Amino acid sequence: SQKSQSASKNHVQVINVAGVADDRPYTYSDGNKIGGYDGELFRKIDQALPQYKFKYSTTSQNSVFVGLESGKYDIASSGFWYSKQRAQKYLFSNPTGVADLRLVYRSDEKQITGFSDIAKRNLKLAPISSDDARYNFVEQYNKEHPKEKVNLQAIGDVTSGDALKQLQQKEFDAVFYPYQAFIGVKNAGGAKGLTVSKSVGVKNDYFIANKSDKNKQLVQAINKELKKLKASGYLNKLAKKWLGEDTFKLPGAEKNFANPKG
Amino acid sequence: MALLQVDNLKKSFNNKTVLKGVNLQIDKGDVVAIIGPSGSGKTTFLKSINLLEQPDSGTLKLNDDQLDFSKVTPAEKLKIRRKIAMVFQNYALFKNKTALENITEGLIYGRNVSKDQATQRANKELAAVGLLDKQDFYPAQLSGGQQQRIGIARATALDPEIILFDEPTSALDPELVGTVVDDIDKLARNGQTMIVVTHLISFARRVANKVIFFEDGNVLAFGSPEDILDHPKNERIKQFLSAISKDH
Amino acid sequence: MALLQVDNLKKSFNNKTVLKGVNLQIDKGDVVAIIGPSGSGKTTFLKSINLLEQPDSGTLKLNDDQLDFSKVTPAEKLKIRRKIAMVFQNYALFKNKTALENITEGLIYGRNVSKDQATQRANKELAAVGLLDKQDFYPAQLSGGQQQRIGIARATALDPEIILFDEPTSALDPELVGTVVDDIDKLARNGQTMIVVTHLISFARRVANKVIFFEDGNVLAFGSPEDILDHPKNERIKQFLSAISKDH
Amino acid sequence: MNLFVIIKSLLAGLPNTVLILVISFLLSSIIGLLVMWISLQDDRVSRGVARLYTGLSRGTPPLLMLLLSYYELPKLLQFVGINAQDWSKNLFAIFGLAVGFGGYMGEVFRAAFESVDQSQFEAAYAVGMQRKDVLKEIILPQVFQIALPNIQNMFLDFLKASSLVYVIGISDMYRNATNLANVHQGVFQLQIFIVLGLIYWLITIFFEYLFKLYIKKNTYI
Amino acid sequence: MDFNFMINSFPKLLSVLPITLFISILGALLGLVLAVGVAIGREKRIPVLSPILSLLVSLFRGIPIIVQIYIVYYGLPRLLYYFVQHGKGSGLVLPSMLIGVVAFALNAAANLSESIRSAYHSVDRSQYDAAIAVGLTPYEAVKRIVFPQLVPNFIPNFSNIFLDLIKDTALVYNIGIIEVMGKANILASFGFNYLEAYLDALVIYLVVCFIFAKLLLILEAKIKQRVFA
Ligand SMILES: Nc1ncnc2c1ncn2[C@@H]1O[C@H](COP(=O)(O)OP(=O)(O)OP(=O)(O)O)[C@@H](O)[C@H]1O
Ligand SMILES: Nc1ncnc2c1ncn2[C@@H]1O[C@H](COP(=O)(O)OP(=O)(O)OP(=O)(O)O)[C@@H](O)[C@H]1O
Ligand SMILES: [Mg+2]
Ligand SMILES: [Mg+2]
Repeated sequence: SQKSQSASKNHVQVINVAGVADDRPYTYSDGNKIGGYDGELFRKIDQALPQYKFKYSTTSQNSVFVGLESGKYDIASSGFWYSKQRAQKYLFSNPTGVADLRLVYRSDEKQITGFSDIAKRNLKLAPISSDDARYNFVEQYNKEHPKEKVNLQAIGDVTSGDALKQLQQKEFDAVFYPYQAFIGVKNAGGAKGLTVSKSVGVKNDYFIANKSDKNKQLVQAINKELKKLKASGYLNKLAKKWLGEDTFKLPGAEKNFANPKG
Repeated sequence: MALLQVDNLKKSFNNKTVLKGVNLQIDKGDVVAIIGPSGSGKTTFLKSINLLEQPDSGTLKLNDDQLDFSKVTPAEKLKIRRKIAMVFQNYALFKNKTALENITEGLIYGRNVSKDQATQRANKELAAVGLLDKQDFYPAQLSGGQQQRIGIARATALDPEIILFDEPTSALDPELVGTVVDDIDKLARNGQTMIVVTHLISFARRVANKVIFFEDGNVLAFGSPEDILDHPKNERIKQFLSAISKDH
Repeated sequence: MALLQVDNLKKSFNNKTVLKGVNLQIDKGDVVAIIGPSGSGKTTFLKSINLLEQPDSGTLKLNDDQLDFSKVTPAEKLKIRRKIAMVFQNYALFKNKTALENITEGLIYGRNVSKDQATQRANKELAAVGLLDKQDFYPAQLSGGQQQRIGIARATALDPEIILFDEPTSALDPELVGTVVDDIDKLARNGQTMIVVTHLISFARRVANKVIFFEDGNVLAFGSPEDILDHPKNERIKQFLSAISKDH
Repeated sequence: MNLFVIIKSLLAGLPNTVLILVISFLLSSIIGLLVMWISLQDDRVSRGVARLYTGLSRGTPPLLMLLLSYYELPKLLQFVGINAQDWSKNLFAIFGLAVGFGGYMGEVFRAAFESVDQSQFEAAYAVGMQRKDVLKEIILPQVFQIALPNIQNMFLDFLKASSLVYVIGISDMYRNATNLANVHQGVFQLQIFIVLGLIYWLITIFFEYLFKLYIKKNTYI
Repeated sequence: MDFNFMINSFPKLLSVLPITLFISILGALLGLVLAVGVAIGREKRIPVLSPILSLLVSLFRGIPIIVQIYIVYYGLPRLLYYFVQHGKGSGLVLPSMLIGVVAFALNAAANLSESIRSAYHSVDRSQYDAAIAVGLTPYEAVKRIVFPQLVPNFIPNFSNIFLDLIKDTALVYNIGIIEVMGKANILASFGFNYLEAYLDALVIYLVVCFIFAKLLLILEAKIKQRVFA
């Protein structure tokens, strides 16, 4: 039946979309929908693609991929980043947004402007979830700066609130987070005595899909739609709404966004 | 014609022969006492008759039913079991059933009697052993003597051709032995056919008309209580009797 | 002077009074048999003397040691226990120790005897009960009669002032009772002071010079075996004796 | 954060937690009885199968049981022509836990079965009962009674494992807790988890109470 | 499915197996020590202490271990931080490993103490009585007679609890300890090969649990033989 579905153009195809259940502001579980930047983007795209009907579910991060691989889900997102390894296994859409990465530190201590500070002053960087773009980012940095390596440790899921709390308690000297995470914690009242560096880098986010012919078409359709949405300024609005700033305005952001592997 | 006839009954447990070819013939109304040392195979013999143990070979005749132990079918087993009842050393009342239910259980599931009739019959039996007021008690709430009398009521309610007793008093407090012995004695006087394994010589003398002495899987002697208990010819029996009566 | 004197011993379990003020006086060399119905408090009484149960009130005098049950210290307990030995109904041999170790255990850890001396002594006792060849067997490898004889050896090895026996034969196969009874009789004739709870009237008659009848937490009668067992004045005792000897 | 808000949003996940807990527990008991029955067969193959299953059940972390059930079971079902893609997540959670713990349950029942006094069988056969009646009327009720304390312990294991169904995206109490913590970027994580722990504890106490009632009613004192 | 990945990852997962074993074994051993204390406290019915212990046991048994791990992970440092807040100086750092082991030890202690108690009750009371009667002190009686007999009774339960502990270590990656499950997550995350990584992990857990189950079974038989001949 799957064949006949994809064969007939006027037949509406159901696409199973998965998001991570607690990865604000990109995705979170919102009843039968996916909330957040990616969730809203998916809905917008779905509206524009009459031949598809998106069905949403949210689950934990690791589980999203087990499901993607098993074919339970067709496409998934939660601010995922690109790597060669991943590209071998999954289909990547074009970039969907730009993340603004920053370093958080205690405001009563010496300013931190970048990873080289951390390396030179031998500061302790909070462990980073290896699922996360940030992990790869730091890894990349270390590769490019073999003489100023940062001590990078992997960890499972840790909320930004807790990471910042541990920062306050001096377990670490710096925490590497997207800007919006810091803003979120600050708004919730959990960032007393902490401050944030300037942007230390930008990174694209992507949708990723199970490798199948059906999904190749899907990704093509989505990519076309993404282009339109970028052009219309919709993505900038989305970034302002969910990430606290128009991340496309950051230095190098547009250039990075144009690179489908950035 | 004999009511029960067992021929050449053999049984071993993992290469150890426990019954070495036992023969027995019982008439209606007989009360047979089996005595003998521990481990001689008395319990195994009783269980074999009731097919609770599967003997290796031998035949059994009960009235007109005949069976070969070596190739007995489940249906045959059930048939024999439903004509024989058994009373156990440790009472073996169903722990999850009340006194009344202990008696009705066999009637309902073993004899296809209706529940009402079973209850009626059970009440009659409970009255006979004087425990009508205990009908809703669970075994754990009853004394050993009471439990064993319900064990007897459970057996008699089935109107069996034969009742087998395996040391029915040996787990009882000495003071409670009397009532149970009285109950069994009453059955004997009513003409119930019974086989009773016991260590109470005086009891055997009182109820039995035949005595069997078991030794090492064999029937060493079979005869009247006088012959076996009062004038034993065999040295082993003499020795056994003196050991067990010396301090009682 | 009495060897052991117990006065006004009281004991209850959760509001149920089990011993209601028991008095007892025993001289050196006495063999006291305690008889009485089940649940009358015989075991509890023995355990109280040995302080395995903590009585609520009363006093105990053993030779020159005196103690008040209501305020006994651990040290006093130990002192009394080390002058009294006990043989249990279910043998209660240490399951994790060999026959020999069962005997040496109390000598080494209860009496501070050296290991060599303890072993020597244990061998003597094992020889006395004829079980020297079983010294390295664990309880699970021994018959009930053998276990109980080791239980007796374990007690006598301690050279106690008094040995307490709680129904030492009632868990035994009838044929095995004799040897254990013989062992106890031998002790009696050697002048060992003993208190023996038993249901075997003939045994009580044979070894005891005093008999106590327990009923419902009280001493109902105390006297010579002839007085209590042969010519009981009390109706309850008559009834008890007839129930327990009727079928033995 | 307002304690009331925490409690309210955690309790929203309670129905899912309790549903999964109770149904998987009951289902697992049935599987356990089946495993007991298989492991008591005379032939080696049956016993081998039972032992293999028990070994798998003992060695698999509940987290993996749930993931395998949710993502791999539908594929297996696809093979036999059943489309399970749209079945409720709860169903897979229940299945995963029930099957995952079935081996344990089987062991609990088998041990209980083996400790039923042999004479209970004999007495039942001796009054002329058939095997199925013996089991139904006499043996299984006693098996249950003997097994109850261990079953009660198993229940705690189920409670523990039921807190992991979040991995397949079920909105149970645990998911709601992490979600709520996430709303505030984890600032109130500790408070939320303490409340979560206490709610779990109350559930335990409640079910322990039910067990006690049941035991009291079904003890043949 | 990417079999290459599975094969390449397997040795990497094995390399962190010692961490899994470290946490579960240390947790079990510390838990055992605590459990003995708890069991004694409860059996002796020490006033005040006994009900408190009973409450704690109930709490640790009634709260899922993942919740406990989080509470200990986030609560313990904050508690300690609170105490030393005024004492300036370097920050107070509690390694995750310590916290993981503490959480596991507490959880194991609660479960093990119940098993010890039931093993204790399964030793016939008359064994203790007999030991007291031959003049042993209560301490000696427990040590020499009761304890050796309760050990074989205790091992099957210990085995179950220990296997649970091994499997539950799969949860500590949540607090940043990289044991088998954590490593599986990390390896998987680079290429999102979660299914493959988890199947690798499953094989490791199955084999480890199988080995320990067997070892403990052998130990039980050995001890039984030593104790009861
Ligand atoms: N199920 C069994 N498996 C192996 N051996 C058994 C089994 N049942 C009985 N035996 C052995 O068979 C022999 C006879 O046992 P049985 O119980 O019939 O003796 P008994 O005469 O009833 O003894 P007692 O007076 O002690 O009850 C004993 O040696 C016993 O160990
Ligand atoms: N640990 C206990 N807790 C509560 N009640 C007890 C305890 N030990 C004994 N009892 C009760 O005390 C009473 C006397 O018991 P005891 O064992 O001393 O009687 P006995 O004369 O030795 O009986 P038997 O002849 O059956 O051994 C009984 O009613 C018994 O139920
Ligand atoms: Mg027998
Ligand atoms: Mg007694």
